[in-house]
Amino acid sequence: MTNAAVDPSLYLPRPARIVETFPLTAQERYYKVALGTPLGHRPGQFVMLSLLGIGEAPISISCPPRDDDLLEMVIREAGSLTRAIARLGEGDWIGVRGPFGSGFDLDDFRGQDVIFVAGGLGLAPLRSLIEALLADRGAYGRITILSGSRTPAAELYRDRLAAWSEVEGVEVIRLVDRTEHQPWKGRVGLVTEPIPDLAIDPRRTVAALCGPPVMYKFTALALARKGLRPERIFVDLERRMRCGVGKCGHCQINHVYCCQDGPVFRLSELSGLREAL
Amino acid sequence: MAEALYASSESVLDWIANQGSTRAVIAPRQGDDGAIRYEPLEPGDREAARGVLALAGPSLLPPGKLFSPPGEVLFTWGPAEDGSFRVEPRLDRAPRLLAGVHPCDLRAIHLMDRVQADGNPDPHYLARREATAIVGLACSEPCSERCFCEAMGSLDHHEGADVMLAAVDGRILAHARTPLGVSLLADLAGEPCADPEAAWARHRAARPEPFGRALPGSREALGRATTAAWSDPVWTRHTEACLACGTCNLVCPTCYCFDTRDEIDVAHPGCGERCRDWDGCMLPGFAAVAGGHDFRRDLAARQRHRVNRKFAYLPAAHGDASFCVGCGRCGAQCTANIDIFDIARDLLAGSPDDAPEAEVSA
Amino acid sequence: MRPRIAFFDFASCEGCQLAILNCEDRLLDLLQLVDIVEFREALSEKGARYDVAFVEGSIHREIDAERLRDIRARSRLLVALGACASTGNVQAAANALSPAENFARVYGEAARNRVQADRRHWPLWAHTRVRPIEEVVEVDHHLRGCPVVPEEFLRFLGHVLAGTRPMERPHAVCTECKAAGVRCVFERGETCMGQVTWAGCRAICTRQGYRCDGCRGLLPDANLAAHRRVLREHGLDDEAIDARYDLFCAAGRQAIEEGPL
Amino acid sequence: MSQGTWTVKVEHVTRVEGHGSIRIDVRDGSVREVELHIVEANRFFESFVRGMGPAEIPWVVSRVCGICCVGHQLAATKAVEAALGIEPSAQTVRLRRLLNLSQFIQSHVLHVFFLAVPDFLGAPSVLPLARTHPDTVRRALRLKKLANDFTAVFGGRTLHPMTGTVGGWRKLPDLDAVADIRRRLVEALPELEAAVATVAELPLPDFERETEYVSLWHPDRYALYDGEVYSSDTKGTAPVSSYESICNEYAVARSTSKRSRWHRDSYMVGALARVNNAFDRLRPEAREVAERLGLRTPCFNPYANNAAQVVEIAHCFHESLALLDEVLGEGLVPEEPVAGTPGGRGVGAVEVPRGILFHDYSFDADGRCVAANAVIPTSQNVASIEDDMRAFAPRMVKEMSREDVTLHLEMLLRAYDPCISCSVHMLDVRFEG
Ligand SMILES: Cc1cc2nc3c(=O)[nH]c(=O)nc-3n(C[C@H](O)[C@H](O)[C@H](O)COP(=O)(O)OP(=O)(O)OC[C@H]3O[C@@H](n4cnc5c(N)ncnc54)[C@H](O)[C@@H]3O)c2cc1C
Ligand code: SF4
Ligand code: SF4
Ligand code: SF4
Repeated sequence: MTNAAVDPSLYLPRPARIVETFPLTAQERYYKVALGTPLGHRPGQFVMLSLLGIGEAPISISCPPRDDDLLEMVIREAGSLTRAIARLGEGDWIGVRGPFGSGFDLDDFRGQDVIFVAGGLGLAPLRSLIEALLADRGAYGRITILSGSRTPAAELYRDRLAAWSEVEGVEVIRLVDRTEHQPWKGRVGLVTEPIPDLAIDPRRTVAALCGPPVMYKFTALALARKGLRPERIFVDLERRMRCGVGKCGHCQINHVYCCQDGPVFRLSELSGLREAL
Repeated sequence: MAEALYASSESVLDWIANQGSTRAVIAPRQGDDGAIRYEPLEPGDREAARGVLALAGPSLLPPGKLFSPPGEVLFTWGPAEDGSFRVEPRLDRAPRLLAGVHPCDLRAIHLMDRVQADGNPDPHYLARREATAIVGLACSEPCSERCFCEAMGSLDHHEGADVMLAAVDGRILAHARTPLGVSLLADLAGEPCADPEAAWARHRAARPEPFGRALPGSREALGRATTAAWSDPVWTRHTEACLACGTCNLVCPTCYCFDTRDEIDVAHPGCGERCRDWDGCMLPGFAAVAGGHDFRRDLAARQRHRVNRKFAYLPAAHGDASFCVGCGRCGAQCTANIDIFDIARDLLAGSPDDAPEAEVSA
Repeated sequence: MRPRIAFFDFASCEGCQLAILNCEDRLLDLLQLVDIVEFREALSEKGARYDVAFVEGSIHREIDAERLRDIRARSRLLVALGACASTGNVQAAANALSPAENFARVYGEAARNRVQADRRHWPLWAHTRVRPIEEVVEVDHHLRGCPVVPEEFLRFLGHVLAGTRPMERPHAVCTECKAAGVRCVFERGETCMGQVTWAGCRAICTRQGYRCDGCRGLLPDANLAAHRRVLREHGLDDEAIDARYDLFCAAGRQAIEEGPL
Repeated sequence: MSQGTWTVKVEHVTRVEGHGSIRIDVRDGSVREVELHIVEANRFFESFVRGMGPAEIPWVVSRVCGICCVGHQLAATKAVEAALGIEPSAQTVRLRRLLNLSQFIQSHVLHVFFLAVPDFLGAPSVLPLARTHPDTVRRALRLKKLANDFTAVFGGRTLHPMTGTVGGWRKLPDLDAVADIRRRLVEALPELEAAVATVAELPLPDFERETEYVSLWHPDRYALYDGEVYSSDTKGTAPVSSYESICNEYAVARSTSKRSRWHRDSYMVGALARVNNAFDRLRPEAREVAERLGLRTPCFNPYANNAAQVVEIAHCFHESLALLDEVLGEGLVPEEPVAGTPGGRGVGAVEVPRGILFHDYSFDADGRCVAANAVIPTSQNVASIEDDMRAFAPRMVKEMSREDVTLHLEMLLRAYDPCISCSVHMLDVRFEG
């Protein structure tokens, strides 16, 4: 038997206190929790969030790396756990394990133009990378953020999108699938639609994608048409996960564990994985 | 202290039964319903220990499942002073002896040891595993008509056992494989065997050939054929009759997927436990995510995933030529008679490149 | 605020309410956590609102359907309590005949005409088909089985107290046979409905030497064609197979095999 | 007190099993009509079990009633066995008797302490009693839990047991669990004493109406599982198979339950009927309890049915202990269920907590059920309940407030422990009115 160091607390959530929470949309809320000790994460990683008695689920870290003990997340009411979390308020306790997963490596983005394609909730994890880049603005080239929502009311992080668009060299393109007669200043259409018209230098551009399962194939295709090679496209995948540490089997994509080897992958790494997209 | 002994069946049974005074002994036993189960033995119950040497047939559930029993508690929680919660892992380190383990199950345990120790080691599996001594029993003949352990390279697997037993010339060879095994043998009445390898050779020579069902190709070829058959109709063919009941996963010694569940105590608000249940990739919803998308809704895609795990994915991730050990349980217990052996044979026989494309939706 | 919960019953044996009363050890603790506002329908309290209404029983008459709609309108969550409410249970087998035929078969035409002529009392006798409550109102959660499993009820309440409800895993009873180490009923030479039946009972029948008859209802994705094949291989003819389905799952089988009504 | 002209309809009487309403109509101070309406929906059991095989029937008709599921299973099993000519083994019969006793204890405890006692203590239900009389409630909960566990040891679970079958047992109880139940019953005897003391203090409404009392009768013991049908009017018995001419069922349109009459317009079944008819066959400990409760037989006060139930709880405790000793003494031997010959008709009867329960099935040569009938204790009691109400109501109206009139009518209905879901299922009956 191998004598790898065994951590008896592998599955144990640590208590964390909600210090701030407010609704972003009808379905999604923003949370800031205090962990007691810094999380020490990379952009694109996730935590396993617990409400003891109800269960546990993977939730992306939405804030860029930070020195304090805070963690920011956006959570959508999707099922039993997330619905219960939505009823919590400031001062309530939740459980956190992690950070888990590969995340993004900032070195891959240094000196590059960056295109972000976020569908719906996909903006939550991408924010951790966007703001990491903005924190060291000079190290990166042009930044283009395509953010697609179902309707104007479903748009996340409206204030932040506005703030980012004020930054030098950052372009934010906001889209909705349909306006449903709500006021809307952005574009109407799928998040992939602006891609053909973007001015892209495929040799010095990288892209980061996150959104619902259907989004990836079309976005990857649109970017490929612009000459972007698969090594330069990063995707953040979602799978069912019960453990976050490569044991429960749910998130397996062929021989790869999404929670360990991902959830961020280079598109080129996925070419051999036939169930990835 | 001898590394290998010859002993009579009776003294082996005495030896096993007497182990009960120092550790719980778990051994195969045939129930009134005919099924064989690994069950705790009363200390000193020599008759009940007979299953260790006497039984044919694979047990209903593989003995390795003992290390992750269904519904096991991972941790408990209770309120903490500051209004948050305290968590306490539940690690089971009670000493045990698992006796009468057949080579296929032994190999499965060996593979699971690797899976559970790789990456993030699973503390619950490893706690039980490390507290367990194993006495294996080499098979003299195939345990059932579904057995294909030789084809899967399990027949002569000994690694993981502390002591291996084998019938040789009407006696039992007891061969220690580990220092713990050597100390266990100190209690066994028998005569020293000077040349255990020669004894093993005689044991092997007395076995039928081929041993169990044979496959028309190596395990490596099977791995390649499985990978190549992505769009082959073989998956659909072997799922038309499938009921998605998950039996093939749950009885397999190398299936270990799980789900978690919280249990609360209404009488003690703020207290509870998180348990884990066996899960399986053939079961509905296994790969479903919020929003309703299921990455493997199609049954054929689930079958492809299961078989690929045995012959391609897990071998690629953890090493070894196959994660199916050839025990035959999944085929025997599937009421639709879907047997991974038949799938393996079809995979090896078919030349997927010529087969008509049948797109299996993911 | 403690959630206000209420129990209502329609055509049933009332065993599911009894199963809950049978949580003796935990009943008093439970009363600290919730307000049980009704344990027997008393419409005198019209207009009362409930956080959770547990509804037992199937719907056989328009007067019952009306009462159920009223309960729905006054409840935040409505839960089908047990097999009668969830699937129509054994009595759904009566749907093989029309209500008129059922009536005539057991009372005779003359009696039927006489009762029908009595305008005051006819609604008591005016049967439609046997309907699971889902056919009449929207149902938020199912507590399945005949009878319900008290642990599932407690688990559900625990979730309600946290403002959510549990997710049901659409697994077959076989998974629980495996976890319990039960030898498959088919290997014993009998036949079983467990493969197409919602798990959650911990395979209590097969553990007790019986087979599963499917009281928790058919799984939504049940492969009935494959199941029929297995039953046929184990000696049941088509008629016997239908009879087996119709023991507890008459309404479910019709829905899966004949499409929605 | 409550003279004048008024009508009250108590809809969906609470704390009874199933749905019933009481209607009282008073004109110028005299009672014009008191009616019991059973409004439960029919479930057509006798219709849809046609076509089923013998083994399915007891399992399915168990679902007629949750609270007497064991009784329905046993009566149906006995009927099926009678039809197929099956003689179950002595071991089988002993286990069935234990199963039946366990359900008697469970049902009587539930009825007396959870459904009836609140009336006597002036509480709307058992829920407030949990606060005002926590000891009484906790004690009753413990007794009920014991009874439930008792049923589960023999039946596999508390409701709709699955271990027994036509001809025998599928799975024998575990002897360690049997011994444990025995131990717990002995330990609970003081609890039982305390419960008796509670009931002894409850005031009984002062009302008597002599009627015909009908129960099973066995030469050697207090008949709960087997015997012939005894009438206090004839002081003689009739065979179970003649049940149709005992029950003489009929129906009225205002009520979905049927009714019965034998030698008079109505008769009473249940605990009081049994205790009246077979007092001397009760276990001595139970007769002592009757003494302490002041229950002297024959007793004509239907409200005393609750006291009779307490007497029977004591009887069932001691009868169970004796049978458990036999089981533990002799052990249990696995036996194949006895097989029979398809075809024929059979009637089976057992006492259930509320009275005699008859089941009757006919099978064709292929073993399929072609006719089914069941006569439920509550439907046998419905006419008697109405007759009691008619007899008592005029006095109530003179002596009590309207609220008390309805309370006492409800209490009377509850005293019978009616099982309305049981009583509603259809069969060939004559309509009157
Ligand atoms: C890496 C990663 C990062 C994520 N980040 C975020 C994030 O930042 N914010 C966020 O809100 N969400 C995020 N999610 C998604 C989130 O994990 C899920 O929404 C969450 O698991 C829902 O948990 P729940 O208990 O509330 O829902 P559940 O009760 O588990 O149900 C959720 C949904 O899952 C489906 N489902 C579950 N089980 C089954 C089954 N057996 N059969 C069929 N369908 C089933 C259903 O569609 C159901 O509606 C992330 C997921 C991953 C993998
Ligand atoms: S896949 Fe089947 S034969 Fe292979 S190890 Fe698993 S259960 Fe045994
Ligand atoms: S007995 Fe029934 S439920 Fe259990 S495994 Fe077999 S088919 Fe499935
Ligand atoms: S095993 Fe089948 S019949 Fe028995 S309780 Fe479970 S679902 Fe119902």
